[in-house]
Amino acid sequence: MTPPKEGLYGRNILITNVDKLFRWARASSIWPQTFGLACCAIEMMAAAASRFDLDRFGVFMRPSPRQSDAMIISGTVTLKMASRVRRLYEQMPDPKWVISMGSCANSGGPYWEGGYHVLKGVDLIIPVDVYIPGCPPRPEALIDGILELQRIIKETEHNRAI
Amino acid sequence: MAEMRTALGMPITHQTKTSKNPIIQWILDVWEGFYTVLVGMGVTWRHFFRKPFTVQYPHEKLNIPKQARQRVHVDIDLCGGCLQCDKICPAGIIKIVTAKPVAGEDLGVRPNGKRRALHIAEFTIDHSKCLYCGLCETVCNDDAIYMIPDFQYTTRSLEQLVVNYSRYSPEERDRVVAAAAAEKAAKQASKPAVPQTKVSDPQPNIPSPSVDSDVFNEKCPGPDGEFK
Amino acid sequence: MSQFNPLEAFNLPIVYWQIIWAGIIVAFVTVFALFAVYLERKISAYAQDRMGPMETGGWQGWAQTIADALKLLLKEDIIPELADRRLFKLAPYIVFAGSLGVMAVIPFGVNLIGTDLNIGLYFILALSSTVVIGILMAGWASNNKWALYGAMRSAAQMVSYEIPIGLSLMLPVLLTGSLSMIDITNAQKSGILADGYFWNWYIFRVPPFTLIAFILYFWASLAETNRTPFDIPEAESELVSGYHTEYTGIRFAMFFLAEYANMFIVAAIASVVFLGGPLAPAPWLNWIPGPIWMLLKSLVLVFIQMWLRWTLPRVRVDQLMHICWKIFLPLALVNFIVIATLVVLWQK
Amino acid sequence: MNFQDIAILFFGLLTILSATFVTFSPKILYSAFSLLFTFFGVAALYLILSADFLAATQVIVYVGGILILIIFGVLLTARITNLEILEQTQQRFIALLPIGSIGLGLILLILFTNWPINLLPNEPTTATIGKKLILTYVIAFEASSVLLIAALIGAVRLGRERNDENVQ
Repeated sequence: MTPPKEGLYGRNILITNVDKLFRWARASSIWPQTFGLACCAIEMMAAAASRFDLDRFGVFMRPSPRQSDAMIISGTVTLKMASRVRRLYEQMPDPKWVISMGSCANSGGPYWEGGYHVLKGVDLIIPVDVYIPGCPPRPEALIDGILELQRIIKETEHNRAI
Repeated sequence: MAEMRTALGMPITHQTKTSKNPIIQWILDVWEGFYTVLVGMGVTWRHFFRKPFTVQYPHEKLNIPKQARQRVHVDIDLCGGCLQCDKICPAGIIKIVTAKPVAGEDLGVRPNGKRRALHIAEFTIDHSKCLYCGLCETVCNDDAIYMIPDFQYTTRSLEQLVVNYSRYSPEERDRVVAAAAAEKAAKQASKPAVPQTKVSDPQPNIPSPSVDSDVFNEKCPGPDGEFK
Repeated sequence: MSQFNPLEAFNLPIVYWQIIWAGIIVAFVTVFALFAVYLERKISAYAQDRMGPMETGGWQGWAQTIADALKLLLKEDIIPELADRRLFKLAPYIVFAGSLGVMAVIPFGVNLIGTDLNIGLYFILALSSTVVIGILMAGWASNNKWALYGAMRSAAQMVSYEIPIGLSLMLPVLLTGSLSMIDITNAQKSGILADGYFWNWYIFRVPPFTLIAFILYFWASLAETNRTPFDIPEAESELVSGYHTEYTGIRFAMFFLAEYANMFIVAAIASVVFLGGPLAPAPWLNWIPGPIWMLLKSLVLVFIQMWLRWTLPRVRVDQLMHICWKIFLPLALVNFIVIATLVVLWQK
Repeated sequence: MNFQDIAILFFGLLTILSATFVTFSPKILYSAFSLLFTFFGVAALYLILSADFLAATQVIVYVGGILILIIFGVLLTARITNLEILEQTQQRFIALLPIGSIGLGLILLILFTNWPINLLPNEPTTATIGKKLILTYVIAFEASSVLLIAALIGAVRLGRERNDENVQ
């Protein structure tokens, strides 16, 4: 059994400090995609607008998945949209994160049992890092989720695909 | 432009000049384009010195209105176990397991003065599916389930969003439920068989009195068209 | 006036000096781009009553763009499978090289210049046209319809707007009688009334005409740098993000860098050619060295670019072409003819 | 071998290699893009030979104008991605005649011309060119501008919206 690549050199001052700097850079500039699905997207826009201003945390929307780090699944993921969500996720460069915003994205929401057309939770198709409950969540809740994501990025020893 | 402003009852601040000579008209157009850009820049300039509108969220917070529906909270001491919230929940995310106390067991009095008649063995709410409609709050007889203005409960896994509000641990729940079932079975065994048939005979013809709960518990067809 | 001549001061052969200057320019462009992105985010925020970056690095989020740059360098580098790999890799370098090359002839002080070509202004016009090739290359190589649309729009726009730019830049050349940037700077020292004052700058020299030329140049340069209101090649709401839709990480950072370098370059050209470049506005301000005046003037123009960006909406493609061919071109031509006539009469 | 010689060799090689690539590249777009390097190489050679105005004109006209037009033409052509250019020549012997004679002429020209060894001092040429164009060669200059005006008018005539009445 081969040891994991990041464990090769053990913990030393140089690697850990550089790694800490990298994690700080990644956590401080999360660029999500301009990608909204349903009513939660309205709250996402509100969070980016003047009152709550996501730009304060270095979060600003990029139109192209190639240039974004995070994906905010804001709204009901229908089965038709699921393949597109998956595709957009795959188009993002590593390291990448996913924020699931609102009940529908978390677990299908009100459609979790009877909805014949709704994906029962976006974590069935892509790995989700942060779940924000709410229907829809307040803009503050989204900011809270982003702060939580920053904590995750800073805590994780080596982020995916360095 | 001018007509629109008059129709809206706004004062006309800038009137477009027109001329019949095309060259003069061209010069007027160019000037107007330039001038209106300056006006727009003036508006932006005023905004530069306006106090920002932003609420810096983690450091300062907005007051959330009282009637805001942000999170379901259960005051389990008040709950009487009537199952109304479970029956009305449109998403069907409340799971309540109640058990009758065994004979001689006294559960005491709830804070609102009513006697506690049932063990609330389990009271689970799946917050990840909640749609914050507030119906449970409306139907609750004891004001035990209500909305609180708390929205900071972002989690890293869905399991953390499934909250059991009951004070009973899983072992206690199993014990209480088993005890109640055992007592019920014992009671049924001790009762004479005649009254039971009396009740069960006319049942198929009489519609169920509890229509509400049936409507809300009705299942939708699944993806393959069958009823689950 | 800064009469410091680094060549004489260190007694270096000119080739060494040019290599050192190239290094300085690359470093300057990088630092400037980081600063300009931060400035743009703050300005956009205050134009919209927001705060802009506040959290990263402490005070007013000063480390925001550093984190952004570091993160972009660490991102995965994706080349789409169906893209033309060679051209895809080459394009950012051509765009960046075109932008950097222009910096060689921009004077930062009266003697502080990479190389004082006697065709300076013409050289700038020539080199800035190569950026279009890089953009077209990026758009084609990405194999993406948005990128191709963006590249085509960008090329059409930049080729059209080079004509009013060239015609308005020719006015100071006519007045100076030289294309060299140093000569143009020095010619603005004296002229009407007292020497060394700001009314000798070309923007105020022949009152309405040079001012119009300056405004024309400034507006056309917005189109040349693909900024709002002429940002239709990168229109986020129509084309995803134009010719760099498919670019990730470090290659995208190079496009970004080139864009902000271009912003600085057009501002620097305008300040040298119309605003006296490194000259102080009055003789009693001469103790402040030339490079500081130059940077100050350029930064004010960069600020106006950003101010305009957050004021105006985007124009349509046909409106863009209408503005260029039916308004800017006639105005620039009339300007040019009037000034040429005046110069001929003056010399007689 | 001084700095100038190295530069001449480098840019000469760049020009020739990229020009070869233009000719032999199987993809038409690669040919178009490698023209960029050919034009730049030629401009650099002009610059080394102290023809600075000519160098800048080379870049502004060929790179900024003609090359972009060529690339536009290539990009706007339908079904360009899988286009295969016919590389092998059809009538070699007929083609050899003009090419051979031109090549021979060039070689003879190179061999029998008395090339001045001393390079001219690096003088600005812009003013000289301007004066020559306006004074000595004014007829040629004006004739070329008339040609350009004619071309512009023709282009406007062709590109104009056509009314059905006017066509007949």
